[in-house]
Amino acid sequence: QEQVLNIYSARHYQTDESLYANFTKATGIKINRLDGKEDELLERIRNEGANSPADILITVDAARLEMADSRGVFQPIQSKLLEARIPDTLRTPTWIAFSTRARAIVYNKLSMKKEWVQTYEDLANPRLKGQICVRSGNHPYNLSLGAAVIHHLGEAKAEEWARGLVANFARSPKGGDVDQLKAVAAGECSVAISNSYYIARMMRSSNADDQAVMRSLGVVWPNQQTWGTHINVSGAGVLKHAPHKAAAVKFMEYLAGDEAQTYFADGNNEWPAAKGVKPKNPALDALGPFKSDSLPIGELSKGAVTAQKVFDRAGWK
Amino acid sequence: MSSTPHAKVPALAPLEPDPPATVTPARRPAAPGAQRRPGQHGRWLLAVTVLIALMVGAPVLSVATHLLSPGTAETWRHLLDTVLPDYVLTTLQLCLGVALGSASVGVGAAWLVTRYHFPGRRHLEWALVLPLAMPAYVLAYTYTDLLQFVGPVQTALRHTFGWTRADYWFPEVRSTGGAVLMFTLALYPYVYLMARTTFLERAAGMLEVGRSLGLGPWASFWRVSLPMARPAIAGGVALVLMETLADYGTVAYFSVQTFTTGIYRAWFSLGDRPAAAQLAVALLAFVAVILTLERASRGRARFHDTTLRRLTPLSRPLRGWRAAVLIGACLVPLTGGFLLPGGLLLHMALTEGDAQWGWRFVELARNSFLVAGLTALACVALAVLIAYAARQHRGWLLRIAQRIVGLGYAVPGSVIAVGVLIPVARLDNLLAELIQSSFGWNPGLLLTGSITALVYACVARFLTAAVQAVDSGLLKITPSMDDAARSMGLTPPQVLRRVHLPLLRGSLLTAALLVFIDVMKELPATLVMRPFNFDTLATQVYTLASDERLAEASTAALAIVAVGLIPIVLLSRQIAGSRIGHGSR
Amino acid sequence: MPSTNDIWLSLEHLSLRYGTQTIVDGLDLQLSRGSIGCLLGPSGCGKTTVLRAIAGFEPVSGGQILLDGRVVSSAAVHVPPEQRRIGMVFQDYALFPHLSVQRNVAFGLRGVADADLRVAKMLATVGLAQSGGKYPHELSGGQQQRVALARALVMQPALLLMDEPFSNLDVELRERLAAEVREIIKSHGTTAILVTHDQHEAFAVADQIGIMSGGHIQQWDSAYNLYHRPANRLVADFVGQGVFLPGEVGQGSQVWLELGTVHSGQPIRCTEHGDLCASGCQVDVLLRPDDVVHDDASPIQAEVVSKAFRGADILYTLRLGSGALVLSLVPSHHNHALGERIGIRLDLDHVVAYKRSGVVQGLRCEQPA
Amino acid sequence: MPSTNDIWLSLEHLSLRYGTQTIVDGLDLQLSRGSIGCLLGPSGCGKTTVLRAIAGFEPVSGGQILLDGRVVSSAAVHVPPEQRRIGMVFQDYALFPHLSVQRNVAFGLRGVADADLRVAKMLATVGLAQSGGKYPHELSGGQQQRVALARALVMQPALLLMDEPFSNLDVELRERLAAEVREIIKSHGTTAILVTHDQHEAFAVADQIGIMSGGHIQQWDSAYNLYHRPANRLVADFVGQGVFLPGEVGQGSQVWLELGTVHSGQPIRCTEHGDLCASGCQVDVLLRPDDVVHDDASPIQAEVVSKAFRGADILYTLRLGSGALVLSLVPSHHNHALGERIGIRLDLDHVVAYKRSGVVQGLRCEQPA
Ligand SMILES: Nc1ncnc2c1ncn2[C@@H]1O[C@H](COP(=O)(O)OP(=O)(O)OP(=O)(O)O)[C@@H](O)[C@H]1O
Ligand SMILES: Nc1ncnc2c1ncn2[C@@H]1O[C@H](COP(=O)(O)OP(=O)(O)OP(=O)(O)O)[C@@H](O)[C@H]1O
Ligand SMILES: [Fe+3]
Ligand SMILES: [Mg+2]
Ligand SMILES: [Mg+2]
Repeated sequence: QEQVLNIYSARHYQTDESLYANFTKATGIKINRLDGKEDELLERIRNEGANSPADILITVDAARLEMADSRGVFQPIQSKLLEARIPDTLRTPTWIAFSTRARAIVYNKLSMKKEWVQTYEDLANPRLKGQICVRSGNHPYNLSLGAAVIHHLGEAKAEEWARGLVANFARSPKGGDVDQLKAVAAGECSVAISNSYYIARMMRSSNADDQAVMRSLGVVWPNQQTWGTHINVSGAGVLKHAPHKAAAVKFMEYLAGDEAQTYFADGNNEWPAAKGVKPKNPALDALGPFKSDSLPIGELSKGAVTAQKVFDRAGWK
Repeated sequence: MSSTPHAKVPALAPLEPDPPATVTPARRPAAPGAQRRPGQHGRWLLAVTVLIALMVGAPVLSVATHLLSPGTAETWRHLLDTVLPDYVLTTLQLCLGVALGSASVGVGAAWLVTRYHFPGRRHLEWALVLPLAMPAYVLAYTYTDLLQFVGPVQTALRHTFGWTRADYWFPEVRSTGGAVLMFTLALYPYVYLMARTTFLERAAGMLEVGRSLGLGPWASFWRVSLPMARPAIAGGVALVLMETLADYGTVAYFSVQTFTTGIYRAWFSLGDRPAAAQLAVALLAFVAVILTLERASRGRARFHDTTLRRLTPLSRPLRGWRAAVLIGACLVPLTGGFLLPGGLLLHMALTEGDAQWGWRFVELARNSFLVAGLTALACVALAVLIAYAARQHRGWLLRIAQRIVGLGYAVPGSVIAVGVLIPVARLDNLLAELIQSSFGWNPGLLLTGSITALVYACVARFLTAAVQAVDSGLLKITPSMDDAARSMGLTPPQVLRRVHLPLLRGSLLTAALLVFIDVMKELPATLVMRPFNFDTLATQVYTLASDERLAEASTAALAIVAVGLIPIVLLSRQIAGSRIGHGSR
Repeated sequence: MPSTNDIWLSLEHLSLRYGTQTIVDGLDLQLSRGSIGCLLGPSGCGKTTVLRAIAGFEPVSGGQILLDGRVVSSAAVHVPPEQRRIGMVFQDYALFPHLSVQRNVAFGLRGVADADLRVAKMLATVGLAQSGGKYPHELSGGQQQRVALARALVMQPALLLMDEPFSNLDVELRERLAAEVREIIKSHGTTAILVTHDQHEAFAVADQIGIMSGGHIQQWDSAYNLYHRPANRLVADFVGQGVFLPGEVGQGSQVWLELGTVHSGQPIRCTEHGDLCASGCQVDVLLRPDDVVHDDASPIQAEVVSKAFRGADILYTLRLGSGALVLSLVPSHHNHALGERIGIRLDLDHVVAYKRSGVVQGLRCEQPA
Repeated sequence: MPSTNDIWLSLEHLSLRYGTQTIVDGLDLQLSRGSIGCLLGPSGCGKTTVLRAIAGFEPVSGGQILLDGRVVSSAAVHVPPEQRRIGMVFQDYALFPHLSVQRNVAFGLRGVADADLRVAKMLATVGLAQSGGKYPHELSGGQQQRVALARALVMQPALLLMDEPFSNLDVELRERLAAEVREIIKSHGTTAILVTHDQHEAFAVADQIGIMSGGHIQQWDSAYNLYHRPANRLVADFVGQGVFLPGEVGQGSQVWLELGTVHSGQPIRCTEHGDLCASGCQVDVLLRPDDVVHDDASPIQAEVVSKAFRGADILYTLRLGSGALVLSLVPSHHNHALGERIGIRLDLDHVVAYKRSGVVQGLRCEQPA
């Protein structure tokens, strides 16, 4: 019988496709994929129940992975290989992170002083009034950041911070991270928050407009002096009723391998999760090393819902 | 004044033909085939229709089962205290704006092309449907790209005049007003299609009456055509509104926060699915109330054409500036909804389009076509059955059933998708167990594993569009035509086949067109319900757009438009050709 | 009187309602096989409603309808229209707009071998042989009506219901068609009901005529009897033309009128129940226009109040000395001016009289809203 | 003939087409202010089409239409319908299905101060005072027709076009309404055209009547003249009843017929152009039913071929010895059986004769498809 592996994935970067192809080439296991949104895929898995064909769920937000776990859809995986390669902070018994991305501050080199935007907290400073562009508050990227802030500052302080931030908005939140980068470059605002891989992608772009955008921008890794830059992950877990568990574990191990790690992260300009893997990515190199938040990544989920409520109260649309 | 009854004994005539009136009729044998009302077909139809309504309504009902879920109070309180009032207000603004916008554009355009004779009218008549092929979220992307601060228009202004941000005001696309504009441009064809059919087929003869009573063309429009077309226009506007309410892609992109945002917030951000379902039910209740009010306010009025000559009188041929004004008026929505964004997409696709453009797109288009085609067929068939049953049998049961079927359209796609998942997955598991226990072999999930579930989800979501189109088409068939056919020995199903279907041809094609295009553009349900490795054009757009690769998404978006154009062009010619008396004008 | 087993259609104590409003109330009617009945009655009195109930389009709220001895409609039973073999010509024609004339007429003949021939013959009969290819909206009102008629006739139904089938035709065509329809019906042994407003048409086509009013049939009789022996005042008033002139019953079978004394061959019956009238009884006597004859030699003079040209005759409305009005039909070369006084005399060979009542009311059928 | 500056409506050499088919061809008609004209003609001959052209709904393919001396329709000019102040009662009623009866009638009265009152009065006139709140589909055919009439009348238009406004009403109501409509029209000085199939109605209501056939008007005249002095054989045949009996012109103004010799007071004109007829000329003489009198004493016997009861009279169709058929109107107590031979004699006071032609054809208006 033909060996197959069924993946439900909320990570759909086109660059990942050759990765899957390589796996099939290497193992003879055919991959079936279903791309969707985290929460809906989760609903599908839950409703399909014991007969679900899905083996693996991949997502790009630690909070979602945690939530899936709390709903009991994953099963624990024992793999010496995974334990050896993926650091403890990027791993739980049921799911594993394969790459990381950071939430950076970007500023316009002409209109903003670098010193004013060294921390996330700085962004709430009234002197930045009317200067900040950011995407909407209910996006997982921001909720995850909010969860981290709540973890480090406490809910009350975090709400105060959110209010300050909202007061500094140049415009009501709209668009994605790339839109924020372009807005800063064009002068609609001076500061923005963006995921690292968008910045890297722009840096590597051959498009002249993108180059021009990047020339006018500066990137800050926030909170280097304190709790570190907030990071999130892409990760996956093996599902409880996975019909092809062996293949699933094999795939997880494949993802943790050197070649896959390089590719998996590099394709989307992220940092590999596995220890000791060094991607050859000029953009990431240019962005340099930084101190990331050491908060275990699984903890984030606890703060996400609170973060939403805090943002709602603060008026972050 | 009724005459007073008189005794029936003759004054003079000794010959009395009448038998004495028997107060209690003698018992006589009933004729074979005799039956209690409402008759065999009536009951059969009723049963089938209610069954279909239940099937199609199952997702809505399964959402509604959360109505009484406990433990949602906190989420409700949080939402009510913080964002919900705002959302409701925005939603109302949005609805009002879109309703007014799409009604005036749709009705206006329909009026111009059916009433006035100007150069290019025949082409414009079908071209005005084109924006239907343009998904609202794609319009949103392209207009944002064009008009935002960093877009070419504002950049050019800044460069030309040396302005900076503080020096000038420019309307913000990504705002409630912008959303109203997007929805109006993308959705007015619903109203246009419905109104046009009506103007062509029903309101025609009545116009003359208005004019013989001293009304000018303009007044006749307001006082005759518009009221006569009311059910159709109301149907079109209802579709537009439901689509607006159900939309998330566009409003999320614009960060315009509507009631749907609230539903998603409760579900995704606050992780409270029961609360989300309750919010969805509140939304449905709102829609249901509006629809019911509209129905109720019609009272006993009817909307059949009461004339026997039903050719639309066109104005005399117009030339010169009058013609120019009319052409211009028709070109505005066409350009805004299709030509301009289509051109921008084309430009984007050519300069920085999808790197994977190629054979893969043939497969994507094929998949899109398959689902859209199957759904359109199913919807039209079901819509005919439902509309026809409602005509035969005017009971409360059917009315409620019909209403439930109609609501799927107003439910945000993800919510209905989950609503679909619940019953389908349950059925699927049941099937699997059944086969397992009787054959000892587990087939896996048959429905969710194939496109069956996806088509079902789309039918549940889009059946209303077909029902509305068929419903307004049925209005032109007077009840006495049914009677005439039956007096010639036709059973109700035969009447359906030989009288209704031919007369409904235009409406059926319209229904098929609406559903087809809707499914082509549909995203949330497709995303969750599809089987493995089944990508469509819409999911391709989503994949790229969610990774903020809008320029690359343009290729797939353009493909959606292109594939959508095929049926539009084919069908609008058919529709034009299906009007009664076509060719004899 | 047809023998009971010859009866094809029988309405027994039929009641019909729209919503809460009762339109037909305890109507009885029997029609024997192969005969043609006619319903006459004021506009809005329920004629169409009765036809629709017979055809099976309206539910029955009381009583029953029997076809060939079998119940087809009652409160409990309802045979669907298509199983009744009843053809109907609709008052509003109800043509199929998407079918040509030819195909409209052929509509019910699916699968019949000689359909084309029958359709062609029928179209020729109604004078539309040339118009088979046209669509209904390309026809004049009368042409549409004829298509409706042809469509029902061609089916050769067992029972044919015709609701005003000739109302939009010119006299000549109407008379020709009425005669041909009668012949077709008779030759096929079809039973038929005709609804019409044209009394001459009813007289010419029908074997029996029912005057409908107040929800039931006032008199079901031959044309002759309706005209000459109206069962009650309502019928007398409705059928034909005429006025009631006050009179007093005298000795024997005499009645004294302003216009002179009339002698009836038989005793005067003057209530609607047929009671004999005693001498001295106050009555109203029905005077038809042809009962009042213009005679220059007559001592009785009346003033011309209005006149209507009728072709061969002029119908004069004349005012008597007392102020009472009478109608008189006078050959049209006697053209008198309004206001002129002309001599008249009675020429009455059959007295129809009713006991005087306060208000004299014609048949009207408007229901309160 | 009205003086030219009194003329309100004038159709001059009007031609109308549907597609390539010419329906009306060089029609002339003039109507003076305040008078009522009537169009009579076979079904399908273009009466409705003419009304529609006058109202402004059909373009004119030739000739012109003038209202009060102003061209409103011609090949070059087209005044829109709403500017013509023309009211129309449509043959198919065309009621607004979404409006109640009251609002249908009030439709054209927007902004008129006493609209409600006028509507109420008009509804009472047409006998629908109680039905104002009903919707058209809740009315009987005749009731709908009356709403259509009321809706046009209440507007008090300058020119009123009525297309078969009474066709679905019972005789009594029809006569009452016709009289009232005439009165309303006359009292408002409205000019009106009535299309009807009922000749008595035309005679009663119209000041002048046009017989339409072959795309134009055959005779435009008073009722009396149409009946007694038909301009041509077509008109003679169409108006009233009658047959043509062959005869030969004798000395002076005599005509020999099978039924005897008739003496015309004036010379016989026997072609349609009014040429005098020489002695020995073969003619067809028009015999109305009242020209043939039943007389038991008469030596001339004829066989009863068919008979139609008409109320006061019976219309007999009689076969003469030669096989020719004549009509005779006989008081209805003379009830003769089919096949019986009865005595008849001629009682003709005015001879209408036409030169004999091969085929005698009535008015028909079917167009080739
Ligand atoms: N659908 C309906 N709802 C309520 N009332 C109705 C409906 N149809 C008819 N009526 C009423 O029932 C009565 C009888 O109507 P019907 O059509 O049977 O009359 P009719 O005798 O055929 O009259 P006409 O000669 O004018 O056609 C009328 O008063 C009419 O107003
Ligand atoms: N839209 C049309 N297209 C083609 N021919 C038409 C159209 N309307 C009417 N006709 C034809 O024109 C002729 C005249 O029609 P019109 O309606 O004027 O007749 P009419 O005199 O009113 O007849 P009726 O007394 O039957 O109502 C008819 O032969 C009809 O078939
Ligand atoms: Fe991202
Ligand atoms: Mg009727
Ligand atoms: Mg006509």
